[in-house]
Amino acid sequence: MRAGVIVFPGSNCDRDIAVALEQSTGKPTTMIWHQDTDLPSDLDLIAVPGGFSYGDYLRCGAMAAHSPIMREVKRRADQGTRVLAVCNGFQVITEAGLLPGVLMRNKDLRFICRDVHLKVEDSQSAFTAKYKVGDVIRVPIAHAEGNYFADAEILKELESEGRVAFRYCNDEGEVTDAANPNGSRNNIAGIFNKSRTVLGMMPHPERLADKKLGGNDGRAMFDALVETLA
Amino acid sequence: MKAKVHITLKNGVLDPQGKAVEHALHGLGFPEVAGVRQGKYIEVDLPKQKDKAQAKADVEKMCKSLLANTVIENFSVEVVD
Amino acid sequence: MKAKVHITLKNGVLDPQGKAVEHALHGLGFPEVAGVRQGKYIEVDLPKQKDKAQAKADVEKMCKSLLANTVIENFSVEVVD
Amino acid sequence: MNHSSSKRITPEDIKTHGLSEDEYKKVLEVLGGREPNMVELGIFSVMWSEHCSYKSSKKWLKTLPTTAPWVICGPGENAGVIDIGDGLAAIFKMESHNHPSFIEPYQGAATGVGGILRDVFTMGARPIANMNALRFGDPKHPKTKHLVSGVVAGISGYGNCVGVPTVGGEVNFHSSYNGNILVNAMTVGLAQQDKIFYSAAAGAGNPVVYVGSKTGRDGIHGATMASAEFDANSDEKRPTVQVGDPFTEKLLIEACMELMATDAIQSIQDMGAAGLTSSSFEMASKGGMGVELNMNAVPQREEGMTPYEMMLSESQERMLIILKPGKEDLARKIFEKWELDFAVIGHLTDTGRMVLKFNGETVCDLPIDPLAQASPEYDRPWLASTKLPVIAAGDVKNVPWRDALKTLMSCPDIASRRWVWEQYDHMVMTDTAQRPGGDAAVVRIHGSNRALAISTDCTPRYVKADPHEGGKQAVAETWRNITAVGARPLAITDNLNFGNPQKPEIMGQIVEAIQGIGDACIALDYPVISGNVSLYNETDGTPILPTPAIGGVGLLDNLDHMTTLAFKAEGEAILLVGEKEDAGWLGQSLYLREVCGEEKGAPPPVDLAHERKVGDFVRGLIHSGKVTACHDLSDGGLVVALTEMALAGKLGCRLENVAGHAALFGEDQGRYIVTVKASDAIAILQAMKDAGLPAKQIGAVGGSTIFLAGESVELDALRKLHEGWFPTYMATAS
Ligand SMILES: Nc1ncnc2c1ncn2[C@@H]1O[C@H](COP(=O)(O)OP(=O)(O)O)[C@@H](O)[C@H]1O
Ligand SMILES: [Mg+2]
Repeated sequence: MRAGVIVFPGSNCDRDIAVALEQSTGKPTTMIWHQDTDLPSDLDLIAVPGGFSYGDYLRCGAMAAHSPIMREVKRRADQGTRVLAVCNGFQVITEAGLLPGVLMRNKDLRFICRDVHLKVEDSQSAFTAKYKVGDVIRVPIAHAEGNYFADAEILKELESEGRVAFRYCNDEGEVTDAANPNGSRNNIAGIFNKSRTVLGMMPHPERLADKKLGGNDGRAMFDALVETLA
Repeated sequence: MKAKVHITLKNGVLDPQGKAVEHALHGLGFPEVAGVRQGKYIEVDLPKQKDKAQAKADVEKMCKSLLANTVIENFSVEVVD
Repeated sequence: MKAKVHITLKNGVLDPQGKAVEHALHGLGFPEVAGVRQGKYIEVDLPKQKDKAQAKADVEKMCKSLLANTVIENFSVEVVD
Repeated sequence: MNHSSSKRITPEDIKTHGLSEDEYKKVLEVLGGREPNMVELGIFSVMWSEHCSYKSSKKWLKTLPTTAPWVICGPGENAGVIDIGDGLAAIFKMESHNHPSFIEPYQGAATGVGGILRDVFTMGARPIANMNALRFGDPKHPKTKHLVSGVVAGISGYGNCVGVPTVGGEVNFHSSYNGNILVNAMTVGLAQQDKIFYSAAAGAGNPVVYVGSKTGRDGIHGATMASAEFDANSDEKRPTVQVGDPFTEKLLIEACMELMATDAIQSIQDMGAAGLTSSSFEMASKGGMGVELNMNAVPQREEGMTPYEMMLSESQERMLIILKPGKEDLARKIFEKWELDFAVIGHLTDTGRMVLKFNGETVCDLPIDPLAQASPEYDRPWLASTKLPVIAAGDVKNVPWRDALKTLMSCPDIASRRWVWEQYDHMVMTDTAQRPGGDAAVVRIHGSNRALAISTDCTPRYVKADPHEGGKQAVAETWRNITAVGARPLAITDNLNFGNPQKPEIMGQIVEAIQGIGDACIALDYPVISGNVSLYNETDGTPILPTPAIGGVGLLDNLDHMTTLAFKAEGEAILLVGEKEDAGWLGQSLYLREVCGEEKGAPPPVDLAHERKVGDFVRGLIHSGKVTACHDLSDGGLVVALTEMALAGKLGCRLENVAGHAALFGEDQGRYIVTVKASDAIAILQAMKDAGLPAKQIGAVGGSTIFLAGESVELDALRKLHEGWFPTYMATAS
């Protein structure tokens, strides 16, 4: 699998996700500068990393969504290239229209960095193939704007098409208000596009993909991508 | 020419910031506050533009393409000299 | 009664947001933009208040104590029915 | 000559620039009798401020031990550098941003983080960890909540955006900080030993380059403000606050790292307090060079800026670089790629003078070396502190242990700081092996199985009661915290926060605390490699508790040896190591303050030889793989420490062999708790005995309570108390 990581000015999880990808692929990851206008032709996966692109000024992800490389990312995504967008990346691709909805300020307005539990809602995609539906995984969040919002119609569409990938839950897998760290509608932590080739999620799977850092639940996502896309 | 842009959340979109501010105002001794909505106010300087209508059209384009997220936000543009 | 509050950065105070937005607008094909300043626009609902002057005074107090950071920001309050 | 430079200097000008009459006489001497113009006066005022010149503390700072075989660069540069093996160096420093944070907590704290990051990456280090040591006033004081929330948001807003994890720190509350909070920020960076950059300028003719953000009228005279005592009117000084732009800082880090990877830089320095003045002056001064700057070339944010304003501006996110000849284009390309300003604003000369030109005229012409040489240095009178009586345990009320424990676990100085550190991204860079909440933060050295351990500590109430012992204690506590995670403590940075040094009793605190720090550094082989002094922390004559915050850094050669404080398994033996025969020190303890409502007595003494012996043994035991959990004893004493271990491990404990308030809550130094497998306990106790260490088994891990002498407290209740205080406090309207 050949993976590329988009680097915006202000991205700061670009190296982290590259490291996690390399751990699973055993191959170097290509870093792609936001000013570039095309992507390597043989990319199997585009990762849009976390961070504070353009300082997260104006609205998170808004300015990055308009950078030259995003036009190309959209084109590739339309052709079926897998896109994994984490945290700020998720904000960028919703702003770019690759996924519906918006990520608003957390309900208590503060930045939150902590491990959360996620209920796996899908195991059919290239991203989630190594999880089972109903699995409870532990992955960190680190954001101030992760409160997923979409209108009723879109939510209905996401739910009925099974496009919710992960939901915030407690350690027993119960999807409760108390387990919702940011106020997201329907406890949504991550969603797919219609074809399940694009995944946007607020939690950082790359942050717990190494046992030395206290957890490994994120690793299965990278391993799954390698197996599916190899 | 200068454009004054107001960006506000659409009705029906929950405004966590406004809610929090309202709550804080209650705590500060303003119980009469019945609602707070927080939006953005942006001033765009266009010193070379002499045509008011054109300025307005341009800034509206800026709003649609960047300044506002029309999924959740409304905007209004006013151009002044 | 409703108060419309504008909060803007004082002159001379760095506005990193405005600067970044200006830069992005240039990139989006609006090179004529010569400056962007970003502020806040807040609407405060005071349905029970019937006295306009009082409403204004109250909201100004809210600005000083919470809504604005008077170290670096100016505010202006306008009350409408 | 231009307006601001031709104006005659009045006594009022001299005063507003914070210079004393004697100091102004020296100014005239340096200038050979000529009067300075305003630009020059501004430069003198900045260079001779307490902040830049260390005039009150220099004499004593010189006494600190600063060398060891692993020290590559001690105090004097932007940050200190130590050898951590494998060709790598750790570079770190702590710095205060107290006054700005009191005036505008968000921006003050944010720019504090920005400033300390620049001190570290200017030396060629990639920042890998931030820490913050915070002191606020009484929680009940009307300003405290606002300050806590602003400061924490500012640190989070800046640190998170630049993508450096904030991995630890400390928070204290005390009424002495009501009008003078302390915000001390520390950054630790990693560099290749053969790629360290210094600030001494060299090479006449070499270009002087300005990079980063444009210069505005921010914080003009901030450096003099930071050295001036506060009064009730301090709100009026507000416009001097600077606004930080972490996004630009992030770009600046990346651009500087990229430039540093080439061979273009001769020397480099950040523009910190007193921006362009101190950076250009210090670089030239250190290298014995002259410098000529064209002020018209300085990137400016506002119109009509004068040289005076440009020289004194404290606009953030700017650096000054001396390039090697012919490297301008290469450097310019890098900064343009990162969309940052880049301007050649002058060149080095061999005249030894600082010459500034503006609109073709000379607006400043100062001799660099004489100005630096004449920089004031005071031997201020000081009073030795009076020793306080030792409090006998028998004279302290013996409150039932369960009540005392509940009070302590939920008191502002012990309650969990989760509310604070969850607002900090403490995991970005994916090398955080031990997150906040333990004894020391542990950050892996990227791509290796080694790690740095970092801790900041100071117990101001001890320092107030006995500055010498308190100074020792602050150093020893960082050493102990680093040891408790299994690392080898290597060096410290210190941030000395005190009141007005012109008062002999405050000067006495400074002198004795520095002596205490020095004693501990020598005994523990743990030199000071960088630091910062913040004086005049007083409001209307009331000084803060003397607060020499210490930031320690240690090395874990093998990450597999890292220990945490969480209890691991039912049935494991709990050993108390290092407790001396006559233990039970309640003077200045939190038990005395929080449970009995008294702040009195001598603080616990620190026996440095004992400290070292116990710590080295515990570390060895950790490395042998026999320790399952380790925690040092500090605030609140034994039962508080055990409760912290229990809460972290979600496992209780049953205690025996300990009783009485002095044993349970005394704050004797040099002690650790370790847990070991029950089957190892006897052999380990024997080994400790053989090594001459006091040690005993005090119980076993297990259950869901803290159980002692037939009584128990549920962990769930303790957890609520411990976790509840901070969020509840912050959520209630003031
Ligand atoms: N301001 C802060 N920022 C980040 N972490 C903090 C802060 N204050 C305290 N912590 C963390 O909380 C834990 C407990 O702090 P403290 O009680 O000072 O520990 P100790 O007594 O071991 O020195 C430590 O891990 C510390 O790093
Ligand atoms: Mg400790």
